[in-house]
Amino acid sequence: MIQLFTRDIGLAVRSGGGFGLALIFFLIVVVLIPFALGPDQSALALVAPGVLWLGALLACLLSLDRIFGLDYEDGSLDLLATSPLPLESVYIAKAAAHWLTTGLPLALAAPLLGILLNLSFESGKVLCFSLLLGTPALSLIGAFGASLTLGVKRGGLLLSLLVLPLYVPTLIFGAQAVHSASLGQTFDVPLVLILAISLGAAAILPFASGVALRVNLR
Amino acid sequence: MIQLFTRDIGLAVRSGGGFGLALIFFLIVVVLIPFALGPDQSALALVAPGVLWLGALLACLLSLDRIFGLDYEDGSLDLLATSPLPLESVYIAKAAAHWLTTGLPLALAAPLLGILLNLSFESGKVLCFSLLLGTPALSLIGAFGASLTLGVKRGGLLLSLLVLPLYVPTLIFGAQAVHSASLGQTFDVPLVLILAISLGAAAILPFASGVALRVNLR
Amino acid sequence: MNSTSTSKRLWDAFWQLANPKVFMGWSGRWLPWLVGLTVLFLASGLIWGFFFTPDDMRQGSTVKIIYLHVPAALMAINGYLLMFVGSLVWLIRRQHVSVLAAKAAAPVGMTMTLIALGTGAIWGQPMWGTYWVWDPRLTSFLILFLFYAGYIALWAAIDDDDTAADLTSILALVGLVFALLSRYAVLFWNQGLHQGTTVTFVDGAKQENISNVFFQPLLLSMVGFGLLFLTLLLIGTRSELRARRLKVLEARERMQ
Amino acid sequence: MLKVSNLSVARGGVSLLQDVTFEVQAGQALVLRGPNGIGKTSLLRCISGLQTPTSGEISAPESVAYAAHADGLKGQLSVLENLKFWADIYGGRGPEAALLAYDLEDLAQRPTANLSAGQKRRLGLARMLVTGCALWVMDEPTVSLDVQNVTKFRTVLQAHLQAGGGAVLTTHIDLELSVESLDLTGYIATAQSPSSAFEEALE
Amino acid sequence: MLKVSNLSVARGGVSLLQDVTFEVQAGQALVLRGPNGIGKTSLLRCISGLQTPTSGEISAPESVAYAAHADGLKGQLSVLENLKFWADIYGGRGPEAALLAYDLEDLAQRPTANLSAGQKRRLGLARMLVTGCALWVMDEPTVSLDVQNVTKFRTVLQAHLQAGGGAVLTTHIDLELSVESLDLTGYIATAQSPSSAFEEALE
Amino acid sequence: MIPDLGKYAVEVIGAYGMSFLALVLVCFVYIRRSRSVKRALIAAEAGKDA
Ligand code: HEM
Ligand SMILES: Nc1ncnc2c1ncn2[C@@H]1O[C@H](COP(=O)(O)OP(=O)(O)OP(=O)(O)O)[C@@H](O)[C@H]1O
Ligand SMILES: Nc1ncnc2c1ncn2[C@@H]1O[C@H](COP(=O)(O)OP(=O)(O)OP(=O)(O)O)[C@@H](O)[C@H]1O
Ligand SMILES: [Mg+2]
Ligand SMILES: [Mg+2]
Repeated sequence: MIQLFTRDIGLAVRSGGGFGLALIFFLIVVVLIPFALGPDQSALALVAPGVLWLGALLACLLSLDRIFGLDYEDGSLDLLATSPLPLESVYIAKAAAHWLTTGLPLALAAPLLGILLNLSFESGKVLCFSLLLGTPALSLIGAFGASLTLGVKRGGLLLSLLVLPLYVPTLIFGAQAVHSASLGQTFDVPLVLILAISLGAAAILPFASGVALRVNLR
Repeated sequence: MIQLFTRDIGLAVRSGGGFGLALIFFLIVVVLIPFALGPDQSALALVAPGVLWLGALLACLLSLDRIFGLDYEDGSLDLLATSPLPLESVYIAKAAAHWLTTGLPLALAAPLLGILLNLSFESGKVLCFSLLLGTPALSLIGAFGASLTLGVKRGGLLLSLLVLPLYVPTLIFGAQAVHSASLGQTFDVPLVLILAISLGAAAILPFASGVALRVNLR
Repeated sequence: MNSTSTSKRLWDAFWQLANPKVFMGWSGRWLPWLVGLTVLFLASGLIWGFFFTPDDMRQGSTVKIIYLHVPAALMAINGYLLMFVGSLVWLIRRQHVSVLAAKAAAPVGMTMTLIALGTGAIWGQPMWGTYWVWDPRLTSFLILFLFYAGYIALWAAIDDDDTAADLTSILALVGLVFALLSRYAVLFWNQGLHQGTTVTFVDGAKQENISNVFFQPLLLSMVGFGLLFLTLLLIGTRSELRARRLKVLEARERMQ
Repeated sequence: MLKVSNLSVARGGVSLLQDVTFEVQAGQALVLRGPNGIGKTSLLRCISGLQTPTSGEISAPESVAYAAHADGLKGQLSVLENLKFWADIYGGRGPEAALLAYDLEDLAQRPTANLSAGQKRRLGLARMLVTGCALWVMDEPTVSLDVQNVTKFRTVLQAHLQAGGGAVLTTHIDLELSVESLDLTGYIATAQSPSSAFEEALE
Repeated sequence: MLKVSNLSVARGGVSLLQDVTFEVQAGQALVLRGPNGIGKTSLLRCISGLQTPTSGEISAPESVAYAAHADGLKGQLSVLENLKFWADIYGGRGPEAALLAYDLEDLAQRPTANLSAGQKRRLGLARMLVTGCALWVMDEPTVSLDVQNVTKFRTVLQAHLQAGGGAVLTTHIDLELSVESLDLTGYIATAQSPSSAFEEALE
Repeated sequence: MIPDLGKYAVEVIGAYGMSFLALVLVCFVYIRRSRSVKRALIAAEAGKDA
């Protein structure tokens, strides 16, 4: 499991799809927002928490279909399935690698990018914290969706369709936490709820994904 | 060329990635916006033009790496390159198929989705019009980016990185046109500029992409 | 003693339905009656509601929309629950009939969701002055629509039937958990304009919030929508079973 | 080591083989033969646990080393890294012996994407050695190999058998191995046999 | 039909072959032989125009039919649709004759993803027939084919040659074709030969 | 015939029209699929016996 995790991270870094790219995508979304919405500073500060969360979500989403897709196409997944490693562990290793290369850098960079959108540093800290708690859920749910759409070619959009409604609660609580913080209100309830979603996803989804992978390889 | 175009559309429809899915992704982005930004109607109307354009752009973006990617991986692109069809035509056919399955349905659905974000029907019409003129540019530029990142595995994010800055002018003029319309101002200048971008892209990019494809296959 | 054995016999008889042959026979026999009942209830409920109810003092004639809106909303939710149960039974007991019923339920459920959304939107314009607000109940329905769309799209995207059955069932299971979570999240996020539930059944009796004039045709119409759902469900499941049989025959053809 | 009894195999809802029965003991190899599309690959997938047979019994070791038509190698990783990865996953032997056996030392640092078809296949075969599994299940292992490398494969396989391993393989060309072979043409399923209980119930 | 003179071939910056010279006339076929990794695939890619040689001349017809290691078939399309697509692209003959030649009529409506390895390969070979090109460039065409289908391939190739076509192919097994063959081991590039003018200038 | 719907006639009739359209459409789709599958199955079973 550890080996698979490190291999996946190695592959991500090696093929130029590592830590940097998710970040840069995030940056670009943040940069495009003022173009799309107009440059008014106070308006930007108002939308900043939501936009940053949405950007993180989309950055995750863009890289989902590669979680299992590449291994499926070149036959590695068949071989992994016949190896002593259970498919549940394969799922966990891959979701973890995805989080480390996507969610973690996004969470760490978010407070800095928040400055571009006129977000206060205090809110930025809450943003970072909420992303740290929430992006594991995004990776776990996303990898689950990827395991469902494995056999479908051009499954990218289907994957988005399946996964996005599942992302709704995480997004709501995440944006809510930062929003409350930026208004000076308490924000611990949404944070706890995000954590609960991440933990719940980690508890249930490995089994669901294991079954889905086995079915898809059949 | 026509054959390649119809084959690609057939493949998109057959694999469940046809007209419907880009639409549904667009719908989902529109649905997520209020979760991220809060449910206030008047605030939503303000951001609606920009957000709808951004949504269309992201819906395009998600399907870009499949434009050439699938054909590259299974070896069809090698075979197409040795066929009498010039690679420029391959590019045009693929960009056209991408537009027909992504851009066109998005443009037609945008006024309806605008309602969800409290956009007036008049502005919706302008939105539809600006998307009709602008999405060809998105598909053309996107397919160009895809031809550049062909050989890169997990190139999805790299592709986004390359393409997003190229999308900026289209996005600015597109959002501008709808924004002006929603404020009751004239909007013909940005529309003409979008048209110019689309035409310019159609004139120049086939050659650039042809070269890029040839280099990538070498 | 006796009662347990009766319930056990009933239980066994119920599982007999999972046999495609038994199901085809049973559903074929009941379908004509069901169609008749559906037409009866739906027509009487809607005609009564549309023609023979007074206008509400605040809402004017728009109150008549309730005879479509509420039953459709009800069936949209029940459809999802049915899909969930069908999927669960498939995953546990590998009964094809149940998963095919879930498959057949999805498009009807999605249509019901669309009707609830559409009539709600049309109702919203005169009542709230806008077609759409991000009210929790409305939002939940939009998410429900997405769940239906995803479920149907996943069925459509996978060639092999048993694979598709397994994967869509997993999706339905995980989806329900997240649908409930979304409902909670949405309530947390926004309070909203939509009325609370006024049609409640407490000990079989209705509460006083809604007057009998409106309530009786509404009840008929709700039963009608339910029957319509059931009819379409049976027709759809029968088609799916036949389609499976057709595939088997074609496969056999291929071998010769 | 491997015992297959009365196995029926289907793929995509079509019955392919029925009543396949054979046994592979430690030190033995079995070559499955049969024309294209008869169901060799499907049978091997059943044996390695990827697919469930429609009926019959398979008793195989907990973990087997399966080599499919596709090699499952990562183009961006070097030859050595690919081998190391699989060695780690199986917790098996180190990659040195495997590199040596297929003469891959010179290529060890090359990215796998830049190998020729035959070099990739050799790497795919070397993978079997690092798994440390006793039973090898191989689908046309010698595709794209030149004559010299086929000889190499034969030597490796024989060493594996001598060490008490077993193997099931398919091939269309003559490998000049002195092992038993089983012609699957005798086991083709008849059109009547339904491929699942559900289909039976539909009749 | 095809004339290759003094060709030097490199791949990934490494010189592989040098001074390769041969000619294929209408009605002739040439089998290229050589161990794994010598540069057969690279040479064929040069001939079909995918790669540029470092030096030397190739005179080949405008459009050639190239069959690579990978088949380039679309899994979601049926066998017939795949053939039709390539027939349209090349503006060549209809797919009926090709289906007949490789006995694919029964599979015509099957999605290509559900074919076995040998069936896919047969479809890949049938593709050559619909191109209508005179020169066939084939990289290990008989991989995964059973004995019967190899015979079929031989018949088709001979008919193609008789009709005035030409072919260059590589193989590791004996195809029992009575055509000329060229062993590439004689043309291995010496370490000295630079793989491009730029490298030469660096000397 | 049609009751007096006051100033909301368009809304009410629109809602009923839209709902009927949707209901008729699903019914139509379900019945058509049922017919076509049934026909194809009968044809296939006849072919099997022959
Ligand atoms: C697109 C928008 C709408 C959606 C998705 C929607 C959804 C629902 C749902 C799910 C129910 C059933 C709730 C239950 O029985 O507990 C319901 C009931 C109801 N809705 Fe809506 N609704 C929408 C718009 C509206 C509008 C605009 C009005 C009118 C102002 C309205 C009035 C009602 C009424 C009166 C009920 C019955 C409540 C009761 O007595 O239980 N709805 N709606
Ligand atoms: N994924 C699939 N779905 C449905 N049918 C399939 C699938 N894969 C293969 N088949 C069919 O099952 C049959 C057996 O295929 P299999 O791959 O087992 O054959 P094989 O004996 O390995 O042939 P080959 O020698 O060509 O590799 C073939 O007729 C094939 O068309
Ligand atoms: N994409 C590539 N980049 C760099 N080097 C490569 C690449 N592909 C192949 N090579 C190297 O070039 C040499 C020749 O490869 P080529 O594929 O032409 O061999 P081949 O004769 O076709 O071998 P085989 O019989 O195994 O198919 C090999 O040593 C290989 O490692
Ligand atoms: Mg096979
Ligand atoms: Mg080669």
